[in-house]
Amino acid sequence: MLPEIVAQNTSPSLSVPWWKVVYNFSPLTEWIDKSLHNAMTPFWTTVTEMLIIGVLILLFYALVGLFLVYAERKVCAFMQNRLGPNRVGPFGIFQTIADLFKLLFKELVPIKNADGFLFNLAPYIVIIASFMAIAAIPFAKGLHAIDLNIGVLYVIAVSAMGVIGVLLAGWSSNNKYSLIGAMRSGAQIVSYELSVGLALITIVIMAGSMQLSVIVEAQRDGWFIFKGHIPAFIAFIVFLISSTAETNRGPFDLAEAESELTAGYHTEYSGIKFAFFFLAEYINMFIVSSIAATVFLGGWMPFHVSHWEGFNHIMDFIPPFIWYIGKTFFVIFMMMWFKWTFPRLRIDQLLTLEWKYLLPINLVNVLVMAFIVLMGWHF
Amino acid sequence: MRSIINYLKEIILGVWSLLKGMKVTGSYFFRPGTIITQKYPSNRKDLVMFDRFKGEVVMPHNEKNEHKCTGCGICELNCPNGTIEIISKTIITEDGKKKRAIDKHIYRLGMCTFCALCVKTCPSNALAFSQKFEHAVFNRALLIKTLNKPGSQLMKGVE
Amino acid sequence: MEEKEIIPVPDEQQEYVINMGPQHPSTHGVLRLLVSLKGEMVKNIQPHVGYIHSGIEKMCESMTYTQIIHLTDRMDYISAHINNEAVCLNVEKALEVDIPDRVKVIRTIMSELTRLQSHQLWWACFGMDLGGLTCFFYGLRDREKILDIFEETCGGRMIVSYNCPGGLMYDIHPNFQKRVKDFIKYFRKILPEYDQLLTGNVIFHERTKGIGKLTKEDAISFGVTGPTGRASGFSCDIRKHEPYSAYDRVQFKEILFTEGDTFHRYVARIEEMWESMNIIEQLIDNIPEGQFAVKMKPVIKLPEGEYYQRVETARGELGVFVISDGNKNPFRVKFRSPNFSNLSVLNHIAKGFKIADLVAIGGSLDLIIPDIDR
Amino acid sequence: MDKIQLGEFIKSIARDVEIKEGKQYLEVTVTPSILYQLARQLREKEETHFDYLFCLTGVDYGVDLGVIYHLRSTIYDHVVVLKTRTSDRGNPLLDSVADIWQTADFHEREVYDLLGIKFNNHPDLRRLFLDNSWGFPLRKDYVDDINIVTK
Repeated sequence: MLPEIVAQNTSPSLSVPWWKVVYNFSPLTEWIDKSLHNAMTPFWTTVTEMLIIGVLILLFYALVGLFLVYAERKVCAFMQNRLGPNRVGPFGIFQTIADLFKLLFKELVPIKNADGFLFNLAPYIVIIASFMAIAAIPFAKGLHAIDLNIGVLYVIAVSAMGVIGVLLAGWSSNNKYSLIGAMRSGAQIVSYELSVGLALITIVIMAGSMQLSVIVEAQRDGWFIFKGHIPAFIAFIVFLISSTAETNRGPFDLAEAESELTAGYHTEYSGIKFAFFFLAEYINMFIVSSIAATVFLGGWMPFHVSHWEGFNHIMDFIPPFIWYIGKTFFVIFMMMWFKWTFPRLRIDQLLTLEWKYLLPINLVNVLVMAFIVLMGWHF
Repeated sequence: MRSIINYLKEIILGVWSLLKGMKVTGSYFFRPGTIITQKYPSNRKDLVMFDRFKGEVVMPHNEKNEHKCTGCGICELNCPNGTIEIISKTIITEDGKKKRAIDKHIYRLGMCTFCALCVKTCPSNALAFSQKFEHAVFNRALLIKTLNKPGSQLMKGVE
Repeated sequence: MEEKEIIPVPDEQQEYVINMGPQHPSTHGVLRLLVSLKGEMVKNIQPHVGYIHSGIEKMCESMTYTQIIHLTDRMDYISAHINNEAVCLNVEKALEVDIPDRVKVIRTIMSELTRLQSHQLWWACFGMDLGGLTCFFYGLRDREKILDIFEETCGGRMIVSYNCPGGLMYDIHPNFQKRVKDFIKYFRKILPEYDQLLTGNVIFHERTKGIGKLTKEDAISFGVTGPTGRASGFSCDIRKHEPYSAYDRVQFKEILFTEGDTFHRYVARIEEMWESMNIIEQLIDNIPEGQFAVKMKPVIKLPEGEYYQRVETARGELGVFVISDGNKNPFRVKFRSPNFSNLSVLNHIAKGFKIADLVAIGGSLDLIIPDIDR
Repeated sequence: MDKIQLGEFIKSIARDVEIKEGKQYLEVTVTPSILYQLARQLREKEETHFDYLFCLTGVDYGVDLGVIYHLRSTIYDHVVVLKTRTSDRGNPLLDSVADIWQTADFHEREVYDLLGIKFNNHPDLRRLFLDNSWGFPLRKDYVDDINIVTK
């Protein structure tokens, strides 16, 4: 069943308007793939494709990271009656680039009695975990690095790997604050991974597939958050909360809790190693937001209201990539809003929230969703 | 049953209280008019300090380069932390009398706590506060200032 | 310090000791807490103070009374005006000077404004201690308005130096009344927003309710005063018990709670802000005409004896104890600072709670470190 | 109780006390040996109930070293000042009242730190502000050529 859907959607029919053809990236990627195959052996084709994708993702990664840091600073500044960065470039847009250069040139302070190998390894693990997750995200039709048939599972699994880096960083720094931060982070991710998974499973039940492209296609006639009645909405809220926790962002930023542990697990890091942690935090935020956008808000699918043909046409005209980015940034904005409004939770309350509230709600929610799907009550 | 209702009530009230908080921050986010940041170095021109602002101690001179300081040393006595040092000299007035007068009124800005005791206790109102507030210099020695201008004299009629 | 030999310690005695401070974001200055942990649980706290011990009491012994006033600014720098007032009141009491009504009323208004701005700063920092960074900016935004009032009248923002024995340094600025009234009008609108952002928040409730309980008996025994003591039910408002300046002619409530936990220490301060605004509103339109200072002798000599003056600063009871031997310098000055006693209770109430609670409790005690060290 | 009643009450429970009506408060001078007993009685007796030690001051009188205790009752709102002094400058030793009023713990440490008065039975008598090699700065004979600058 699955390959049929994919095949059906990748072949553009003539009745589709031109922009829909243009907005479909699969002919382009297929053409690149074909011409590479003509030029060299399959092995070298794969290598070249990997390189191209790697470089593109790296660029995208850096750009998104820089932009998100800037966006966060501006958003929090406006919420706090401030202007935020406003010196470097117009409206301070080059502020993060200046910060990047500052971090690049900063001294990497060696730590006495630290476990040197693990200390240096930790930032890479954190950044690789987020780097791997980005590969599976569909940015637009036909525009993703790899369309795994277990995409959802893959993203959950890979993004949870980051905690190993956090634990290593805390343990190897030879700093007591770092260790407490790392331990907190471990407990936190282990718990909240559960909620993230269950919230996504609610939608997987509805979509009938774990493949992200299929999930997006299934939302052509309505986003899952609208299609799935209340359970989908609850799942969305739960996902929002638990993914905020999973990315170690406020109000769940216990691992780095500034007022308690100074900087938590990355207290001892400086320069580019610190920048890796910093960047990974924002990219993780981007990844969980794009998962939320893909699974709940229809990914790159435009917003449609049934029977409003004119409105739907206008919506179709907006490129899918813009839709995707817009939805992602909406979720990111929500997460920033949380962070800059709420006080931080305590570690036991954090676990209480997960095990006493989110998990039971989630389990009931999954059941309800399964029932709804079974009875065919969804739209 | 009751416990389930309480459980749900707890959740709904909790979420409601969180939404109230988000309303506050959100309302400020969408009202950029409430921003209070001042772009300091670029707004220097229209940055006016209050007229009583205690920037630094100065000795006002008139256009004839005259001040009112008689060199009595009361400010030096009153200063809690030895900011002011007065070096006096003896001059001979027109009618041939020997008289104590100020040679140097040394003011160490780096030590001053701006308590205004010197200004308040000066019997001839020779000292005042200026509104200047940018005192940063690259050399600590520059913070030691001589308040009376070179060649200045005591104003006529001030004893 | 010589290095110690490492001796193996049995498991149950092992402690995970962390140094909170002297440079730590939530100790509000250079306070060092030696915290023994078991997991996240706080087992014991040893406060180490003295990092900014400036010997104010020793310095006072070689200074005149007029000069001492300007040292007290540096103790509790957030409620500097009230400290100044304490010394002035003590000197005036010793000399039996009759102070004009105008001075009394202005001093009271200024004290209450100081209390307001101190509580605003505390609210800002307390929010930040709990992780809500936005509170910090809202608190400081509103505090700036009071500091502007101070700057216009006194010339200083935090360290106002507005008192002198016998009255005030200068008269109030012509704009003073209007500005204060504008501020009260503005702040009455803003203060409910504080409640929406923090007081009602469910996370905040979870973080503060039942945390760091201090009973009334312990509060009295530890000498914990101010809003911290009153949240435990210790009626210790000097403004009520020994009214000074113009506090005997205004109507206000003494905020008393019995729970004594972090949440009620918080609420006590929020309520005090409302009360301060009430006091200011009662006085601001009725500032009597008259002199702003009594003419004093240039060199003030207190008659031989001991003088004690208590005032209510934003953090509790400040006592100024002067022993005079009849000279122009005091023989001995002791400042009974509120934070010193409030700090001593920290170990007692924070034991058994988590690190995050320690930060919350420390924030709710509202410690100002120079006041502890003096 | 007012000052006179208080004075008479104190006379009735302790001998060797010198009672003076100060300008503000009732001042009671006692010898170090009976200080602890008197303090305990003042705290525990229902009639006085001095449960709040609001100030503890160490004083160097030039020859003697002394400590002044300001006590207040939160129920009756009366105040008494206890004074004691010792002439032993080398090893001044007084009884600690830290088990009567817990606030005395820190205050006595401060007095020990700045004046060098030691307190018997104090739970944790360490220096508070200064390090161990420092002298006792609030003593009148304290000299410090580096840190004290005089004009």
